[in-house]
Amino acid sequence: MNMKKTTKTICTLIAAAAFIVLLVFLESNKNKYGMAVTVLQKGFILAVVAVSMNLLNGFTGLFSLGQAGFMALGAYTYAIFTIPVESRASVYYISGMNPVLAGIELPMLVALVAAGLMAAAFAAVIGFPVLRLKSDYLAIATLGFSEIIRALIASPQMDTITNGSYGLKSIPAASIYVVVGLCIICIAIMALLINSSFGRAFKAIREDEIAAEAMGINLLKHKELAFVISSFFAGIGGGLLAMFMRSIDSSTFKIAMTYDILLIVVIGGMGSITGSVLSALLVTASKEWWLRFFDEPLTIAGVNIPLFRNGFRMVIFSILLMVVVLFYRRGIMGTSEFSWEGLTGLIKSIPSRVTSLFHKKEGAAR
Amino acid sequence: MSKTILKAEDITMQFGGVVAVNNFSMEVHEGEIVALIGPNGAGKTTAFNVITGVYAPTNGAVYFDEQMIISNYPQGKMKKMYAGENEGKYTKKIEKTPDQITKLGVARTFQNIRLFKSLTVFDNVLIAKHMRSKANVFSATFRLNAKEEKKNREETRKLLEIVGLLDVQNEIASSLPYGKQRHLEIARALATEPKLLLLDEPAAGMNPQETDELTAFIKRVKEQFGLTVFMIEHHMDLVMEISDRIYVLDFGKPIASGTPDEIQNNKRVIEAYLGVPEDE
Amino acid sequence: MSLNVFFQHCLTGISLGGAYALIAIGYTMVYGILRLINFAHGDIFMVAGYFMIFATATFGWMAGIPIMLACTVALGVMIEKMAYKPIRTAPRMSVMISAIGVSYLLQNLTTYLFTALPRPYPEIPILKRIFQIGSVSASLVTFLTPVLTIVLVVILVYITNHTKVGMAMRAVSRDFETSRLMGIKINNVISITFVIGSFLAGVGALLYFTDRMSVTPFSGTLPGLKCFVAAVIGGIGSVPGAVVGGFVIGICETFLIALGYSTFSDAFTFILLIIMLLFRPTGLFGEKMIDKV
Amino acid sequence: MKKKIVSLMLCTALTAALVSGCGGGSSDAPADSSAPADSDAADAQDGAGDADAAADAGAAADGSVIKIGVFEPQTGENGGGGLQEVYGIRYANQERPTVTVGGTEYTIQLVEADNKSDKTEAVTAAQSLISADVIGVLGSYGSGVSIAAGEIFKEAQIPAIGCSCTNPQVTQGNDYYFRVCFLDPFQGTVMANFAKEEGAQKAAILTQLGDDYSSGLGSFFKNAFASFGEVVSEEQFQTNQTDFKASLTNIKNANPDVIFAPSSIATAPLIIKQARELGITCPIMAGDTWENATIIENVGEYTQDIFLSTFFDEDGVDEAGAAFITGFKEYLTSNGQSDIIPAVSALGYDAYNTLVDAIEAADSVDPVAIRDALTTVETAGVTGAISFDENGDAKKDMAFIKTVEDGGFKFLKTVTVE
Repeated sequence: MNMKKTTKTICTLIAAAAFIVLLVFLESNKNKYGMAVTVLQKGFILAVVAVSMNLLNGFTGLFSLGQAGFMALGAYTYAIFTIPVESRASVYYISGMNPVLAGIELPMLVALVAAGLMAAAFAAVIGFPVLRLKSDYLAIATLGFSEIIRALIASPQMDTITNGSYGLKSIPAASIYVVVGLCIICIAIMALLINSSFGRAFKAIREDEIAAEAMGINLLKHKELAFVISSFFAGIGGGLLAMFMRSIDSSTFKIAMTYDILLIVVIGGMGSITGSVLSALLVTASKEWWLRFFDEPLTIAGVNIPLFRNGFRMVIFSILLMVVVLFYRRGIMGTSEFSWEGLTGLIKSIPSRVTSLFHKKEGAAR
Repeated sequence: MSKTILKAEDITMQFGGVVAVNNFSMEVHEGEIVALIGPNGAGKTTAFNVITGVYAPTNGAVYFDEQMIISNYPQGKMKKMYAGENEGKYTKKIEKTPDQITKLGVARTFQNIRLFKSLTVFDNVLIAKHMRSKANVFSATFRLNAKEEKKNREETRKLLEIVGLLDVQNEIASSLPYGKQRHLEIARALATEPKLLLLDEPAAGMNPQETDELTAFIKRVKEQFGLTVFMIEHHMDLVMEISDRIYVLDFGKPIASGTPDEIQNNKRVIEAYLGVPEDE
Repeated sequence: MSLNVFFQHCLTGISLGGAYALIAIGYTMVYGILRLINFAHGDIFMVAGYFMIFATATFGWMAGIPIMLACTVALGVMIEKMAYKPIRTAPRMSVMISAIGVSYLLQNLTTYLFTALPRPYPEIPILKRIFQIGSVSASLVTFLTPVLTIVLVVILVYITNHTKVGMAMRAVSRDFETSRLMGIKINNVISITFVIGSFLAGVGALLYFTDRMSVTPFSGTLPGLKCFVAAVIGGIGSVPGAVVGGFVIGICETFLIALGYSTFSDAFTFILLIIMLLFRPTGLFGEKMIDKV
Repeated sequence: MKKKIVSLMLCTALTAALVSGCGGGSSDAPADSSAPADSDAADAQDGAGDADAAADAGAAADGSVIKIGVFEPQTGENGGGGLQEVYGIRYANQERPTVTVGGTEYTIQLVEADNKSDKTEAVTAAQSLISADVIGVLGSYGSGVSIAAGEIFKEAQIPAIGCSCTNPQVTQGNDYYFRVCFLDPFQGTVMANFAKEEGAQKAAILTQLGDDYSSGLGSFFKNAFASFGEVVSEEQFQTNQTDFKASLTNIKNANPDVIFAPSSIATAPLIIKQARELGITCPIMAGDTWENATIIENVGEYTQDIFLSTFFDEDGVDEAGAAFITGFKEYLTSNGQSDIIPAVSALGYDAYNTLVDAIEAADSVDPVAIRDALTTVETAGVTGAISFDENGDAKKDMAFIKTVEDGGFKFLKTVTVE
């Protein structure tokens, strides 16, 4: 079934308009819908990082586990340059701030780009040695680098720059429009890249390195490119996260952060941008919001269900991850992207699918 | 005689103590179809991989279009172990990577088909155009190269039409039947705009009818694109029919070269393939 | 640094290295056969700590040790059957993600069941006796760890090199398909690998936790990663390599902290890994493999 | 095929839940636009699925419930300590379940949100409390998460009272954050003075990297101690590190008179045991976190010479305090805990009462009015009289020094800093 191009454009416009209306509505009723606002922001920020990870893992086939480290670099860069000069003394209350940095305060957007560039620069340096490694070695090496970055940030030697163990606070926030808008721009740029001639080259490397090389694709250059770009956006994601959290410290960017992002990518589907975005929103919302009730004591008809207590939410979540990994390896979207045809096709096919499912059951019963 | 497009000189490839290719030299002239044959394990694929830059040779040099693209001499541990000839003749280490060699105008196919399996037929060919693209990552991302991209897509479509794959352009590569996958692999190689096409056992696993089709196909594209072809092949029918000249390798050593007629009547070649007759 | 302090650091380093070595063997064996970084191995080690706590509480430590080892082995094999076997043919990345998933699950499950508070590890009186040599003092377990490690490794090397099972294991690590054709029961070999790996993790947990005395759900994460690094440094797939790697990491780490660079003790492990991968990707004792085109 | 159905179901779940979830915290809002009307319906169907929403429905029905948020870690690194604080708050709530404002009696309902000792989680956990329409917040154990959530509470103009978060940053520059305990600079000085009184000349400091509590307290101790003695060794360790022998060997070699090792509950027993096994016999001191029964359980035989400063002592209380002690001990045992009252529980209890006193004083359920009342409120707490200075910190000039004896913490002396 083919939809007309105009129909699709109209659908997209309507969806975008609906989304903006939703945002405006939520923002103007912030006190009532605070949770939705928070989850939406965090979801979009994680979506940026998830897509950046997908760019490496899903599209270029490089299994990298360094995302948290690059986020840390971005977050700290953004924070250091945007904390208002007047509150710096109280933030660096133990050892004071490096006099060179103390006077520099950058506008938000500039600081955000600086955050991305910082992460990208670091990625460029470590990329050349690390990207020669094959699959699992690469994973461990990037994981290692991410831990090294974290150790550096927390070290007492860096006290006057990163405030070492004490973390940074008083980071200026931005409105939800800015955060979500920036996230969408970042994701859009990555989507454009993936659909460009370079994106095709990345996919070629994922499919078959030797054949890609025989097609004249310089492996190291393209891997490095993917790695640097991915880190750039991870850095921006980190900056946005700092903006969202208002205070950060090195323990925010532990290995668990990388695993959380990986979980989002896997559930969304390796190699699908819309999958990652959808899954980032879905995972964040359920983890932080809808599934919170798993952690609270549940009483049904006067009987206390003993399973429901603190920590149960995360157990459910890990089981969910295993189910996806083992039985729905393609995740929500597999490698395909969202399209209006796909959606209408899916909706139209529901009745027949339900009946076929029903028939199958019937058949089994007989 | 037309000019030499590919020249391999004294190629020796030694893995540990095993000499896989020993002092192999050959030339391919512009417009020729040259085949490299030999019994199983004779070192054909190794020689082929040296020429395409996948392996660095232990000793020897390769020239393309009169430019030295690969050269090496025994170094390090290999210095003591080296069992080949012409030691000391080469003193430079030049190692162009496969992608650089492709850029110079040498395209290749693989013995066990290596397509971009989960991409469409169209994308498989379009990827080959990336190499010649002038766009950088920014202009490509922000679509500043729309003209070039359009031209590439147009050329890809034309190429697919020529090789007869246009009707399956939106299929996933791995879903094609075996014969078509071979055609696609050759089409993809052609899209890199080569002067020299290297085919690694293109007819492997094909039945006689498919082989005939392939023979005709190679001849056709060779004429149409003005190519020079160098191939490894087992199917003697195909080799004898389309080759201008043939090199024969046995136990890593070149044992004969010449036109198909000469090779067919060469005693050493017959021995290599059939074995040396016992005293009788 | 006086001689006494130096010896005390050496002892600490060797003891830590011994425990690392036992865990590293589990990584190296699984990787050798399945080409899989078993991210959950560190967590199996952690759960072994909890098993010991509950086994001792019910049966006393004498019966507790064999029960703990049996449970750990069962857990290891169960993880293989449930999380790795179904996707053995899937791309390597999926299998690795599955391993990360198992690790995630074990951590969350133990947090849920036992809370994040540290649980005291049962004291085994014999192991905790304190010995004093000059001014160097340490409990028996500190001395015992490296000795036991070496003994177990010698036995293991004997098994892999001189028994039928060991031969099958070596064959499978070379080539899956061919081994199958030779009539080797792949699944059994893999199970045995996990049995041995988990058993050693159990022994490692016993020594490690007796020396460190409490278990939390996150006790296994860092030792796990470090031991994988140890396995890579020794040359993945090589049992003696893993042991050497374990000792190298344990001793280096101790001396780094001793010299006042504790900030970089974890970072150092990874720097060592990266340097190793760049200059000798096959590790100290690994074998080179050539990609076939 | 089936997979596609599953993915479709997940997608619809997202959209549906986004719509219904939006209304989650808002069913008592007037139906001034179309979306809430929709979502109310969704809530009604989905009531069991969303505890907050269910609670809201109840609140809307009789109109005499106010909610106080409990912002504490119940899992993660500080899960243990957080839970003890929660017990104190729950007990206080059980004892004093209502408050009278403007002649109406309101039932106080606690809304608990687990911040998992993690800053990223802290932001959403804080937000979930605000969405649940709390009028005040108690917590959190661990200064880092309190700092992270501080901005959120400030923006939403909801007053928060920290129970045991001792880092100066928590209340600094935040008009909406108060706390009922003393601060780290004070505590560091107290311990340094105590060490001096014990005759210590040389001190060793062992702190956790990347932990603001441990590093901060260590540095305050160092500053105070250096004015009269010598800090002979400073060592750091990584989060999740379990082997401290190398650091301790260095410390042993420096031969200090006292070791100051502020750290989390999880690491404390490890440090103590390993130090003693290495033959270090000097006193080991730490801050308030160490007053926790699990440390005694874990440390086994090595209970000698452990000193810590804390907020509360069972013997140093008045009559009201005595009632609390007997009552709370029962409460603890009925919850399967040991009957040693952790100081943080007492602080939780005090924080709750302070907040309720402020609500009474303000005679209003408006969060801003309650905040204003907090600046002047005076409460007689079990940990001492509580009133706040201009920073929002409790004016406390006394700390209790305790030591471990007979399987419990024994009060030793009080130390004041002028």
